[in-house]
Amino acid sequence: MADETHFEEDTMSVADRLAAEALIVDVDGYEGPLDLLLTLSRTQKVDLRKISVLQLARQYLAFVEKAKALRLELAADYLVMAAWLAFLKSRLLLPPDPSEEGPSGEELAAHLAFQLERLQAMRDAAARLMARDQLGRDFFARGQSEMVTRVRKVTYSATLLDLMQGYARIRTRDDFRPFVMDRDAVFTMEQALDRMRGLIGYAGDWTDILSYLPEGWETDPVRRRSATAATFAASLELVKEGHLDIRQSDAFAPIQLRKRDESRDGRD
Amino acid sequence: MRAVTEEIEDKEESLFEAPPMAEQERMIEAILFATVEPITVRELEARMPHGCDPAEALVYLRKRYEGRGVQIMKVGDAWAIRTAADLGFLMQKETVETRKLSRAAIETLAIIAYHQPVTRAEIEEIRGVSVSRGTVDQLLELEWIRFGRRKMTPGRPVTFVVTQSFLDHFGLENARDLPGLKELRAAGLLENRPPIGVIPGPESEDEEESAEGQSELFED
Amino acid sequence: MRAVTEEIEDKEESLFEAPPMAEQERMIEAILFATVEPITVRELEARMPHGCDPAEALVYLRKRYEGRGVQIMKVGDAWAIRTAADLGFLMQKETVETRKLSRAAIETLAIIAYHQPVTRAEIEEIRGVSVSRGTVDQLLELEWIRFGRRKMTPGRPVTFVVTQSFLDHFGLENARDLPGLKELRAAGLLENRPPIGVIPGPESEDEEESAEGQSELFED
Repeated sequence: MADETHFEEDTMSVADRLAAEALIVDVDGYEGPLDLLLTLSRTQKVDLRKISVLQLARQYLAFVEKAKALRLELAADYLVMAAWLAFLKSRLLLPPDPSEEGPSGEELAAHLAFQLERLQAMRDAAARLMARDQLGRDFFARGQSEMVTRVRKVTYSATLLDLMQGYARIRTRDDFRPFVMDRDAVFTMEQALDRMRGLIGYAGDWTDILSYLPEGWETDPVRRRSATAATFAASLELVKEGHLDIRQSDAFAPIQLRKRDESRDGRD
Repeated sequence: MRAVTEEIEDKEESLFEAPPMAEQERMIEAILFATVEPITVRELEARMPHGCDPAEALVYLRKRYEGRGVQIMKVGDAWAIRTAADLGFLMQKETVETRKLSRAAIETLAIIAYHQPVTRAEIEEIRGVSVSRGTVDQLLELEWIRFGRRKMTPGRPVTFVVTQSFLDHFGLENARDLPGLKELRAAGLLENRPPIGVIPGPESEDEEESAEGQSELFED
Repeated sequence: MRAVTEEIEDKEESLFEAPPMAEQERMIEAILFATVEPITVRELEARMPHGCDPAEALVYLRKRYEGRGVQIMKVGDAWAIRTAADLGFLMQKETVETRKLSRAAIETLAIIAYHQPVTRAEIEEIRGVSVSRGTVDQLLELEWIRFGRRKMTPGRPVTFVVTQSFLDHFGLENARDLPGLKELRAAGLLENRPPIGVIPGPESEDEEESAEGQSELFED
């Protein structure tokens, strides 16, 4: 007997919990706080125009409390609405402060009621719209069109959607351009090597490395930097290969190059 | 002088020769039967011999088909023949399975139809949630909505309106024939009442983007 | 014995309930209109409520359409609605073949619409490829673009603008009603990213065209 009572109590609490959880889990089913408010307002069983916003605010806050108790994470906009409704509740309960600016509690409540009524009206309208006879379901268009003689004339068509997508494609190309080096401002070491090999034959005496920069690369800072680096790297390569001598008298002093003269070897 | 009047004469001649109304009715009947898409009076006029009055002939033709198995239907400023809705049960074979619209899409469609021209922000204000991309995309793809003219409000937002295909699909002559439109208007539910004070609205995912906007696009 | 007669009884019952001939006529009218293929009497019978006599109804329906713009015709052993032979001349426009504009043309058109008045050089700068002569020609021929006034820059290049026909075709009141980038994104139109590896640059389809160029077009 005692066991049975115990069992009964247990089932009750489980059922309660399930009910409470079902309610909460449904939060996901709501499309935002306004939708939830609309659902809650139905429990008042009155015309939406005569709804008690104060009561609704209490219901909503209770709902949010319950969700918190069950440690359910509510999306931020539900909490924002809760805070606002708490504020509205206090405005509706306290006598109006004449010095306070902005809309009164009644005005805010009236607008909320209007929003709910309007949302409900749009839902009803949507339902009526979808309940209408629909083309391809209840009534039908012509099934055959072979009765036309074939006179070929080509016209071109495009929809606004095509046009917009085309434009979007161009305008956002840069957004998803994969990373590539902008080659037009890069002077490669290979290019510098090619150039230097052709020039070093004339470099009998010490010459500033900067005079080897390719034409058109001396003024723009980005191009100049790239060309300088490439020319310097190429020079080192040529030194390594034994075609050039390179020297720098001091830190940050000009770097100078000259052709390596076999006959000069050992004397300098 | 002759050269100048030639064109006028041509016109008069063809006016004179306009086929009798019964014949015009036949022509429209043939054209409408052959065409799947609704066709405007202007297009009819262009296809029929000079001097025809398709608008008048359509009145007769429509009457002729009253109560028949197919109907002459007005779709916006165009016309089409469609089977009578009460015979839909015979057509199961012709039914095309269409993609089910989400509840959000249906509501968004209704809001656009009843409030058009309406901006995205207004739709969001009414629904209390932000409109997802897929929703608008889907409705555009179905060609049930299109972009309308810009609103003369700050930012000049684009608006959405319903299309002729929408009217055709739901068997509406006109967007004014939407069910319950008058009642909703009378009840003030189609007014564009801006939110007052600080009622929280949907968070706009695009808020940061609004600075970018399209001012840059239309600068000149 | 009972089991055997059950079916016969059923049939008799539904025969009794068969819709009136006028209603059967309506049904056939709707079916003939909506079916994709001509339909046989047997198929009609299968579709219509029990007890209907499509063969008889067809006789009446055929009579009803005598001399009209469309006719009930026998095609082999099946039935279909066809335009009256003498009205075939009205059907010519029906056969206009529509083709999608090329991507190059759409992009060029879009740039003109969004940036008008715009010179050819500006279009090329935005698209990143040269604009082929054929593309511009096609858009001019479609009467979607026209020459605007010359730019007051060196060379006084001509500009392009969109036409009223363009606005009509795309259902716009004004080129300014075109949605901006932000709105395109909101509508989900900017989500299709090109596959990785597609490096923007001159498209191959246009590359060969670029040599030809359209300088001749603009010479004057």
